[in-house]
Amino acid sequence: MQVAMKGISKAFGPVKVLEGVDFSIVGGEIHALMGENGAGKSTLMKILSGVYTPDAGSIVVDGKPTAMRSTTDAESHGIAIIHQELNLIPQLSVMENLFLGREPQRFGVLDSKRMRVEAAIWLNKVGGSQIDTAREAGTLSIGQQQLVEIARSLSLNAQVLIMDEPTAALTDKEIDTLFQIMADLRSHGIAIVYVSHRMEEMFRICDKVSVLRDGHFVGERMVRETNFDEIVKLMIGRELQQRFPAREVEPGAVRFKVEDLADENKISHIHFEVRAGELLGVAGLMGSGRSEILRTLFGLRKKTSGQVRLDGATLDLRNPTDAIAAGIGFVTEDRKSQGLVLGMSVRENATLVHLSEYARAGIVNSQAENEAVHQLISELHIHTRDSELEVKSLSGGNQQKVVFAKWLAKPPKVLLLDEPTRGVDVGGKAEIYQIMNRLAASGTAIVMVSSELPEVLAMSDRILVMNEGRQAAIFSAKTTTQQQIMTAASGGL
Amino acid sequence: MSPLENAVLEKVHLPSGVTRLNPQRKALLQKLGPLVGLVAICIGLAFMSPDFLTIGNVMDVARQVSINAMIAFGMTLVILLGGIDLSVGSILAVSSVLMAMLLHAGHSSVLAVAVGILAGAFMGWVNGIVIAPGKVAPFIATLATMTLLRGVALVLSQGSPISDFSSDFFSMLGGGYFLTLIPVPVVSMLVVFALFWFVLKKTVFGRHVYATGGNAEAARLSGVKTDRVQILVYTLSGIMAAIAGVILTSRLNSAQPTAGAGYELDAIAAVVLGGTSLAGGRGWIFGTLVGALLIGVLNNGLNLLGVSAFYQQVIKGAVILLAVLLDRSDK
Amino acid sequence: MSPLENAVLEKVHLPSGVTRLNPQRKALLQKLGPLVGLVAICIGLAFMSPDFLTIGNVMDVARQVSINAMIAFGMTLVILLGGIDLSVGSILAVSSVLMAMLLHAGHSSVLAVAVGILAGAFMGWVNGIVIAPGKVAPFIATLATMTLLRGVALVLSQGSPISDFSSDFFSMLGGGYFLTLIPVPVVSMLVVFALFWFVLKKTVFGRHVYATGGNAEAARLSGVKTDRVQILVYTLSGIMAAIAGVILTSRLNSAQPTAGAGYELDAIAAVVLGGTSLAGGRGWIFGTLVGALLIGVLNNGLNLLGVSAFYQQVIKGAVILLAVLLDRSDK
Amino acid sequence: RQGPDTRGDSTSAQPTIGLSISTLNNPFFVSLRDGAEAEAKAKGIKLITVDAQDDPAKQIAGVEDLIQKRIKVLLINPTDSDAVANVVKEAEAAGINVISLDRRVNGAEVSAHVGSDNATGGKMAAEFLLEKIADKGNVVELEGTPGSSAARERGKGFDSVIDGQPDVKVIARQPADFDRVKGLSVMENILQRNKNVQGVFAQNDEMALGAIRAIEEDGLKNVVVVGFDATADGVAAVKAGKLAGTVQQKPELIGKMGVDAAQLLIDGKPVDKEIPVPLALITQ
Ligand SMILES: Nc1ncnc2c1ncn2[C@@H]1O[C@H](COP(=O)(O)OP(=O)(O)OP(=O)(O)O)[C@@H](O)[C@H]1O
Ligand SMILES: Nc1ncnc2c1ncn2[C@@H]1O[C@H](COP(=O)(O)OP(=O)(O)OP(=O)(O)O)[C@@H](O)[C@H]1O
Ligand SMILES: [Mg+2]
Ligand SMILES: [Mg+2]
Repeated sequence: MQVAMKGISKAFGPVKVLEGVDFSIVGGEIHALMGENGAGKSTLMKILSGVYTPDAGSIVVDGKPTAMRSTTDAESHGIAIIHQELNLIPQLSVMENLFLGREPQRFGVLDSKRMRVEAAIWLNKVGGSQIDTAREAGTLSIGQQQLVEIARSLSLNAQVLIMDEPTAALTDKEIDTLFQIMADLRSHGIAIVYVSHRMEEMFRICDKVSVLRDGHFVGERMVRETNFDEIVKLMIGRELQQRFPAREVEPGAVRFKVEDLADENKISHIHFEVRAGELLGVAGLMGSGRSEILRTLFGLRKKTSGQVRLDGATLDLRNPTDAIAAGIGFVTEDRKSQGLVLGMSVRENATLVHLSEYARAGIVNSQAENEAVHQLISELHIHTRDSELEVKSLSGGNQQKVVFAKWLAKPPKVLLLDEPTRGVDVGGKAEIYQIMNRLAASGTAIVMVSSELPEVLAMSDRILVMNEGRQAAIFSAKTTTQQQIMTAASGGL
Repeated sequence: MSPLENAVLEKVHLPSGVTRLNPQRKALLQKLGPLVGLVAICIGLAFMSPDFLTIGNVMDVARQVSINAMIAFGMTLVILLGGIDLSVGSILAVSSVLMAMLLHAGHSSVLAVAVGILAGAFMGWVNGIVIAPGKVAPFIATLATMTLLRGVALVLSQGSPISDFSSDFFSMLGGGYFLTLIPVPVVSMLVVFALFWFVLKKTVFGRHVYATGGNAEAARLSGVKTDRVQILVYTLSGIMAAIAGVILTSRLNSAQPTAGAGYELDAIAAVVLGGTSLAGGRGWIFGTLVGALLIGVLNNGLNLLGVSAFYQQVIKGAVILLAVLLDRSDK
Repeated sequence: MSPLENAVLEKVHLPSGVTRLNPQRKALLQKLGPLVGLVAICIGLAFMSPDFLTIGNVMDVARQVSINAMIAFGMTLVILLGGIDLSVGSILAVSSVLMAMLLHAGHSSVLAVAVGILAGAFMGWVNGIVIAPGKVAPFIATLATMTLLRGVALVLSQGSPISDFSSDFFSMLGGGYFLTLIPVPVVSMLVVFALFWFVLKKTVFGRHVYATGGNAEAARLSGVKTDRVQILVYTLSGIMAAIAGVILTSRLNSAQPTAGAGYELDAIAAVVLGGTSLAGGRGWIFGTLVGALLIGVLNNGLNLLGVSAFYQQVIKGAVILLAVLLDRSDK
Repeated sequence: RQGPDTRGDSTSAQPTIGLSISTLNNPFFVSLRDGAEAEAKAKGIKLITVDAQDDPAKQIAGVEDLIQKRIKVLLINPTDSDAVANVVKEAEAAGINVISLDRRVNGAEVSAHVGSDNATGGKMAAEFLLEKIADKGNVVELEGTPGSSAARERGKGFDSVIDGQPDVKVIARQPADFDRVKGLSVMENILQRNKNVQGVFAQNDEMALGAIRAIEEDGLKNVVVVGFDATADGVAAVKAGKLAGTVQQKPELIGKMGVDAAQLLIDGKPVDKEIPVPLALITQ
């Protein structure tokens, strides 16, 4: 099968998102689509899968011009997509989600037995055999939900499979399984479009790479014949200075100390300390309880034992307000549902945490607020024309910087980061690392949970590895390896 | 479970971190909360009033409940979508007046009922159009049609009731008995209940209602025609309001242009008391039946106990509040 | 686009991912939609009825609107939270009856008003408690308190109105004039409007209301005490209902236990017509004032034109439907 | 403001009068309006009707709107006797004569009152019921919407007669909100408790008709049901022998006589302060 998109243009209102983009794929290849946040990757793929109709241009399937009017249309042409945003119905069960829109039925009646059996089979294929098919999808972790989506797209038996950042919430173990599946599909002549901000993955699995910049097609390369720097240059239009900027300041005294932390069911026996200016990375498999540690430390979950000390004083954290008052900040893993009020402006989001700093007697001093916001915008290099823009109109990377801005109006003593660069492009990542370094330099103790091992290895001073809710090991980042961390995370040592 | 299923499922081993409590079981327990409440109230009333647990009274309550239950069944689907339909009372009135006019003009009762129900379907369809492709919030859309259609009922009837239809078939629909014991409206209610239960539980359309209510955007991307689902659901709600209108009109032998005012709140209360979430995506039709019975039993009990008018409202409000406070799994 | 705009836009170099249309401008235009509608209706009425644009009539309309506007101001905050308050009419009645009882018992009008407003605050607070920490859906919580409190008003007053308060101060609150021209309720309405505008626009609390309504989870994780914000907002809504009760009681020189029935729908209509989204997080108080005026002008105009009562409902429903269809930026 | 309207209003030749009616969601008041409109038409008077939907605040608004229309006479059918005094004074201050219809205005002078009294009607119903049940037996009272003035007054009149009777027991007083369906359900429920009922007083015909259904379905004989309002359906039920009697307030007549009195006032002629419209009891 061969699919070619020719001269595709698309605008939302006055905003031109794509202009004359050409993109083609053939069966039996894995084709990476790269580009900065907001370059138009998802939009292009939504056009291919019938979610949007292009303003100009055509889609040619096996030589025949084809209109994709709806997702069902695209599916009938063998094109399936895993969307970047999770698209499960939280109240429906896993199997109902798997077959939504094409439920097996007999005489108009749902064939739930077939649904259950087939769902289990498909989940098995993607390494999600532990997921109960009758469980409500909303109760799964993000990573598990992503597996369900992958299983769903496989079950469509598509000829062209589009994966828009399928690994954003997965850890290495699941990614290995996914790549095996992808290789298998390729060998069966299926075409895969792979969108990701994780450069290592592209070099590991893809055959070809196309790059978009600012809605324009800027080039196609064979992966074998290119390298990291060339692709980054295509993407951002210049050389990237440093992928992982180094920290210059040495860690100071112990700032944050956690002893024997446990909650009701997810985590237990957590001990660690973080020095001022130090970054502690937390690695582990999906569902190993990394997020739970941070949520418990931020007062969102009840702890059943343990002590938390900040600068020597014992903290009693019952809710986020307590934690914030003590000087703890928390960047959550899901910026859309937990990090930002999407309908509010950049300004309002940026000052939400520390609004009272600019207020007297509950009345906000607009001038002080605006000044602070403008300073944050320039300090964090947030690309927004206007601080009054709704934050949902920013690109993913810039949204994430706004989440950081919320906490930086008054630098926190401890900053908890949960997947701080999920879905952010290389350039944006580098800028976020710089923000982290600057904070560390000013004495903040940072705890960073991340599923991207290169990031954990490069940015951390020490690395705590989680295994099934317990602390498996703490390594020094200088001396450890990816292999060592993976072994510890899977319970071997 | 089939052997094949067992074979597949046995291989599945639970990782740590997945809760071991069977979630279906937990959900079921929670779902049965309203039923427990209903049973408790019934037992209490049986002790307080010897007249409560008589066949005659039980049949009366069931018949009294049937009108609200019919509307509430339709409302359940609407609320499962995350919507609301305030116009049901007005739709009931318009349908009822139309039927009465046809009957008075000498048309057959079958025609009159058919036109009444079609009119209900049409009015519901208009709601659906305004809400789904029209993208107007259901609350305000149906608030507007509630006012508008009440006006239509008044205009059509000139503000006066239209009474006395000498049709045996028509009067049987609201006042007849099945096997000389069970009132016809109660039988209709149970049949419709079974139908709705089946549709929600066993059909593709039912799944799509839940999916649209849970996350309309995701459902749309999965190929669910969410607009069509919504239009159909509001149409169904209109049909159910019209059917309630048939029962009411037949039972009273009269069509009232002011009939049905405030029925939307009773129906919504029944749905929510039954455990269906106003946020959409979660709920069941059995709960609605229980909720409607709860309200009906309460009204009946207050009458049987001879509670004075003013206190009846206090007690009703307090019981609803208590019931939802005890059963507030989801907001 | 104006040359100025072009000049501004040219200098700005847009990063990828930023929309090019000035969003503030677009939002403002959209926000002014209801105002345009109000002005259009006023112009139309001025042509159709010579009595419409007289000072006397304008003052009358403003005074007639004041009660609904007061309730709607409180309702705006509730709706900004994504909630709803159906109990305002019943709160109004209870407060009104309490005030009348105190006045009849010979207490000063200042005391009576203070107790009435405190009672309103308390009832609103109870709503807030049930809704926020109690996690009951606002619709059903306030539906229950609506019924319950109506019963309380009837019990307190024994079902009869309490009339004739020979207090000049009290009767001035609803019937007096400021500078012999502007009715006191209109002045109160404008003062409260200014206050609410200030609170929403300029205070930390106002910001927290928007944040909680926009994304309660994100707000909570940002340290906003969302429960407290909600409780405060429902308390405010209760206070506003009680203040509306003061105006009504003073104006009628009588407290009616049945007063305020259905006022919740008028208030919600005013808020939504003003462009505040029922989904929460988006809206403004100026729109609510416009929405209330729109409803008031419509009622007044239909009366001035002598439209018959039944058709008035049809027209009102149609106008609301039209208005929201034209202005359905967000669902 | 007396004297001819000189503003060139299209209808300036015709005098304009206003009718503020408590609610048109009730056939009784619809008839009252119809009577007034027919008479106004016959007399060449322009009549503007505004509906208060049983809300005193809406009634005030409606009357204010009528004042803006410079009506000559205001016919007001109060939603509540106490609650309209202020707006009646306002109208009078604007030089408008006010005539109250059906319900009185407390706390303000009106030029005339046309109507018959709800409480007296309640008494009549009680006396008739007593006669029919020979002064003894169990009686049920179906009440209107709690707190409404009609429910209060009719109940008061009825109770004042019934409560003194040694051999009569009121076994239930329950609200059915003037509604036929509720009248049916509530009566069903009451009969489940006690089938030994001799008499029923329903505070309007709608509830009475609902109650009759319940009684028929229970197969009870010889229950005397008395209604109120003499609506078309009620009168038909009396003719059919189902309803023993209904108190007639002659709403059309109230409307007609109100307009007649208004004409006199416009012509500068004196009117009686009290224009009683006799109550009648419709029986077979
Ligand atoms: N809302 C929820 N209800 C029930 N179980 C949940 C919920 N959220 C997460 N879990 C479970 O808790 C476990 C830990 O999830 P969590 O997301 O915190 O893990 P993690 O280590 O942070 O991994 P990741 O962030 O990669 O998903 C998972 O097994 C998941 O199934
Ligand atoms: N429905 C829409 N309405 C208006 N603008 C949109 C819409 N969808 C996307 N955009 C805008 O189009 C541009 C391209 O978005 P798109 O999602 O395609 O980027 P992307 O390359 O997938 O970025 P990322 O790497 O962050 O996923 C962005 O500026 C975005 O704000
Ligand atoms: Mg994307
Ligand atoms: Mg996590």
